[in-house]
Amino acid sequence: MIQFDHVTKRYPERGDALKDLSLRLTAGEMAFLTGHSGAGKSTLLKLIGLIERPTRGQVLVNGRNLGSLPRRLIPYHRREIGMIFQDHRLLPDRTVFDNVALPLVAAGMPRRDIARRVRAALDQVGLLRLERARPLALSSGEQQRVGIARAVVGRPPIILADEPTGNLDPDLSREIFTLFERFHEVGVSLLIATHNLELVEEMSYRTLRLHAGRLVADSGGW
Amino acid sequence: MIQFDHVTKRYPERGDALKDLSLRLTAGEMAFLTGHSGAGKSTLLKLIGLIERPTRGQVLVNGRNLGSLPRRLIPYHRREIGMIFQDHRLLPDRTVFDNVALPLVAAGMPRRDIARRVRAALDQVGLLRLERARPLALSSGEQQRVGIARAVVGRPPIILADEPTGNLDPDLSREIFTLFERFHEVGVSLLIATHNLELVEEMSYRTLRLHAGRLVADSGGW
Amino acid sequence: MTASRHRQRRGRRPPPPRSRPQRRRVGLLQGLRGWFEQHRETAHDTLAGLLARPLATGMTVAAIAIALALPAALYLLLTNLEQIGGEWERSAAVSLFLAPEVDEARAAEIAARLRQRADISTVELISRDQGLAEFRAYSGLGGALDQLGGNPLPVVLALYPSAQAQSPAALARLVAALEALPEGDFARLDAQWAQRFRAIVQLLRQAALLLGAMLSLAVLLVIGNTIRLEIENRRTEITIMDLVGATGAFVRRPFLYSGAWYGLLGGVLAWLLVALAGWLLQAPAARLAQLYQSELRIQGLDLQASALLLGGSALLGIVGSWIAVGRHLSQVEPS
Amino acid sequence: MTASRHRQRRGRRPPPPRSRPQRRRVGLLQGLRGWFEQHRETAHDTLAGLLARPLATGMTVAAIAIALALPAALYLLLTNLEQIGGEWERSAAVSLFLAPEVDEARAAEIAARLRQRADISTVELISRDQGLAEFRAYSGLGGALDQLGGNPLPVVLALYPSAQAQSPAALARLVAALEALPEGDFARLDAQWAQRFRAIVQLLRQAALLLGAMLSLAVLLVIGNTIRLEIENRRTEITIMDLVGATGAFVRRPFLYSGAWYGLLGGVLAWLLVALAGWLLQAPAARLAQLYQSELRIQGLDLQASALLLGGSALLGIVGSWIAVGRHLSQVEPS
Ligand SMILES: Nc1ncnc2c1ncn2[C@@H]1O[C@H](COP(=O)(O)OP(=O)(O)OP(=O)(O)O)[C@@H](O)[C@H]1O
Ligand SMILES: Nc1ncnc2c1ncn2[C@@H]1O[C@H](COP(=O)(O)OP(=O)(O)OP(=O)(O)O)[C@@H](O)[C@H]1O
Ligand SMILES: [Mg+2]
Ligand SMILES: [Mg+2]
Repeated sequence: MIQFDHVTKRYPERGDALKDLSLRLTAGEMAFLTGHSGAGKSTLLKLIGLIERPTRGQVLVNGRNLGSLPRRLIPYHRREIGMIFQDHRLLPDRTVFDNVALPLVAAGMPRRDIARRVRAALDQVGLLRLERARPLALSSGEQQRVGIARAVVGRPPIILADEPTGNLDPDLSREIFTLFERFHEVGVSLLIATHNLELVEEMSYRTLRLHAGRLVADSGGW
Repeated sequence: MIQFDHVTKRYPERGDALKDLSLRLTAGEMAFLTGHSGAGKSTLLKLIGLIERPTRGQVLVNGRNLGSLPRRLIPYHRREIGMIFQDHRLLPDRTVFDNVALPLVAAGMPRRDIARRVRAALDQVGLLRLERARPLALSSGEQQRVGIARAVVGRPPIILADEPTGNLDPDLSREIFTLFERFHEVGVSLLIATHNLELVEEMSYRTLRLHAGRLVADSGGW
Repeated sequence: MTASRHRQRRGRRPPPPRSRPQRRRVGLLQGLRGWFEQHRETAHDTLAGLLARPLATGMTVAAIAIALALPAALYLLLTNLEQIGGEWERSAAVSLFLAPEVDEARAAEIAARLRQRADISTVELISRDQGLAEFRAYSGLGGALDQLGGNPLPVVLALYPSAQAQSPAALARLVAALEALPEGDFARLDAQWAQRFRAIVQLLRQAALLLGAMLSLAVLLVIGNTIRLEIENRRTEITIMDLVGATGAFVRRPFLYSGAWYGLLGGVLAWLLVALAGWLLQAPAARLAQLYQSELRIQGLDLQASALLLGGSALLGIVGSWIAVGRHLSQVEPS
Repeated sequence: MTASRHRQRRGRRPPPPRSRPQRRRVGLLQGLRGWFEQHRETAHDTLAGLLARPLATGMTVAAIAIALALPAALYLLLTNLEQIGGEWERSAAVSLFLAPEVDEARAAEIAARLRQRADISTVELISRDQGLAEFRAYSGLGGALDQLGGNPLPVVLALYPSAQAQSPAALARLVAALEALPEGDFARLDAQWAQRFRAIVQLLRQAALLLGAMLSLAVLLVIGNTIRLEIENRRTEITIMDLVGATGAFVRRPFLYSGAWYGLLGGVLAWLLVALAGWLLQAPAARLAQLYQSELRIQGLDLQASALLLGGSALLGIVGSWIAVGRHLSQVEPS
């Protein structure tokens, strides 16, 4: 499903964020990505979502080589990935409903079908009562959950989560991780970058550990 | 130092974020603020920094009533408070150095003295090597630490931290909390909103717990 | 947090690996309906968005309107000046003094023949008596002429060149042709004023060309600038839409509609400004017309010019946004 | 992460409670130096910031420049038109036909006397012979006049009214005064062209006033709009500066400098555009001047007008930013 072949990502001014990294996640797999601040977790996720391109090496998603994906097909690639961003990335002047609906609207789904899907997603993160609010009027944890709802609303086969519980209390973090587990159960592939080692250990899924751009530990895989 | 007298903060569209809250922190005290997502932690800190005003009740800081502080004195009030924001609030088109220097520049400090202070603050959060980088080229944890450096660079008598370690790995989180402890040792008052209950318990300082806008537990104080 | 909705999804299996992403995940009919809905909604939402900030929108629209109104007003001014010019050049006649022996009946024949010429629009016959009266009035030499004991003046034909024959060269050719007539004595060109007027109009036209060029640039700059800043303002929005899988067309659409609305609103306001200006200039124009006993009226924008103004302004808005969006879209591509 | 720096701070005690925040935490001299440094730095940084985005800055500056250049060009056009007008009205002379018995010596005396009048600028004496020659040329009636066996024409004085006496009423008074002279026979006013010219100039002046009003509005709108959008773009920046304890003056400062730079750069470009326009119109103006044998030259902006243009544009920029910043600053106050 997701495969990295000797991938290096170099930021000209700052050196290598990822160094000669190879890994493979099978379809329907759920894995955690850990590592110190600046280890390269976000960079790895960005390469999968084609938000950045590797300096060297290849990234394959769903068997297709992202390096040779024509530009006009990038949006269709992104629609297959539900991404949760570390900085939420919500539109401040749209309501929670509109923010969550965005991927569906962008995909051209008729308004009628959208409402049902959006409400289902908001219900899953416990924010149904806030659908009319604007992001700036939400607490950070609430914003983070809106971001999660937006990532899952399109029912993508892949979910990438970048520190999805950084602003959530322990109980809520556990609920979100349980939610991810349920997605895993229905066959969605998940890669979750997190600092919440406690929950990671508790849930015992495959765990990848990055250190300064290198994969230094991999609890599963082959 | 910081005193809340029956403070209520109501957001017209959303109801009370804080309900009839009274508390008192003495000068030089260090305290944690916990509570579920949306409990009102950020709102409480915003009231101290005069980013919001209470709907009812009084907030006193340093013995002065914020409700009667003339508008033109608000900047001088804010200079006495080092605030770490949950969403970092960095200027994307300025370097890390310039971001950290901002409070000093705003206070009219000559450029020469600024450089020394800024480097000292960056050193404290381990980012001295990144002073020329721009926030967008930083990992979230690095951005968070820039925000911490900016809050402490002006050597304010009060530091308010809103989830300062949400994007940091456990080791770095511990280091940051140790840094706060050192500020506490030299007489700075600190109020730290956090979800990191593990570290809170470990450090055994006064802990205030909010639930739905009410103070439901207070481990210290009187 | 409930799982009730979630259960519906149980059992769904991930799609098999594909070498390219699917272009559509919704049915064709559904997709088409969505597409129309999106356009209608975007058109509506962008207009509502503009009207929700009346001050900001008003400022932008006013700037665009003024930039558009000025070339339109200039076009009107030139049209009207040419009309005045036409009236004015008409008074620049050629006087053909016929030979003394030609009588008035013969002169009328010559006049009829001359009227056939392409370079002559009107011929007026000034009889000997009329000429004497005019001469008397002109020179005040009534007494001296009376001593002549008769009318020594010839018949004169006042000729008004047609519109195509107004240039100095054409007039000179006309004068030569007239003097070559056997019945003609000599032709006098009352051309000084025509020349002066032509020089003035030329100066104005050159000034107008310069102004027109600058103003067209200003229109482009104002619209382009507005949309550019607008887009910079909404850069976050564009980036986020990009990240959730919006196509370039989808991202561009609201900006194109905004641009079209700005342009169209600016065009409408410009049309009103021009109409107002025309109305305000009606009085002095009428005064001018009186001096010519002519029917000169300031003409407003005709249907064609109005359509051009409105359509062109909307188009300018779209083009301006297109360029601006294009530049910014390329900035959120992966590097 | 080292604590070495930190140790210097050990032992610092928090300041005692105060009822108001201290206004200065740095010494006076240090503060003053900081203040000057800040201004110099802000002026430098804002200019550098503008020049770092040459395309965007260029577009804004060009829009401002065009908006500024048009009123300036209009001012020039009116100045020059008035000059032309002056030249032109000079050719609208009054011809005073003296009584037949007045000879040329006497006529010269009268001319000298008339030159004293305030409403007359020039007097030209047209002798009998000159008159005859002119008459011959005008009417082509040489033969007829020769039959008279003598020159029946009187001496004529061509009078050019002074600048203050150009109005129809003043001219009518002048004519009446001249006809009242015992030596005068009658006076003829060659006034039709003067009237027409005045009507045209009036039309243009009214059009110019309208254009001027619209253009001044356009200047304000373009600058205001640009700074407004600029500030909306930097709203995050303003909010953050506010949050770290920047005063209103500090937050406003870079915008005011930006505004001043935009205005000033726009003013300089406008000055160049006007100079260019003047230069391009030199040729047709010279052609026009030739027709009058006059010294008419298109005049550029003089020192005073230039200073007004540059100073005014910088000021407009500052005022525009001030208003825009003021509106936005109030939005980040606590509620
Ligand atoms: N656009 C960029 N330009 C230059 N350097 C970058 C850029 N983005 C990231 N980096 C650098 O690459 C390294 C890895 O960053 P990344 O965001 O992947 O870290 P991370 O593992 O997500 O850290 P965190 O846990 O703090 O979010 C960091 O040192 C960061 O400063
Ligand atoms: N500007 C606002 N307008 C309306 N409601 C608001 C606003 N800011 C916060 N709220 C609401 O007030 C409540 C408390 O918010 P606050 O940000 O204080 O929570 P918090 O304890 O910081 O939560 P978190 O841990 O998620 O950051 C939330 O329900 C939030 O939605
Ligand atoms: Mg990261
Ligand atoms: Mg919060």
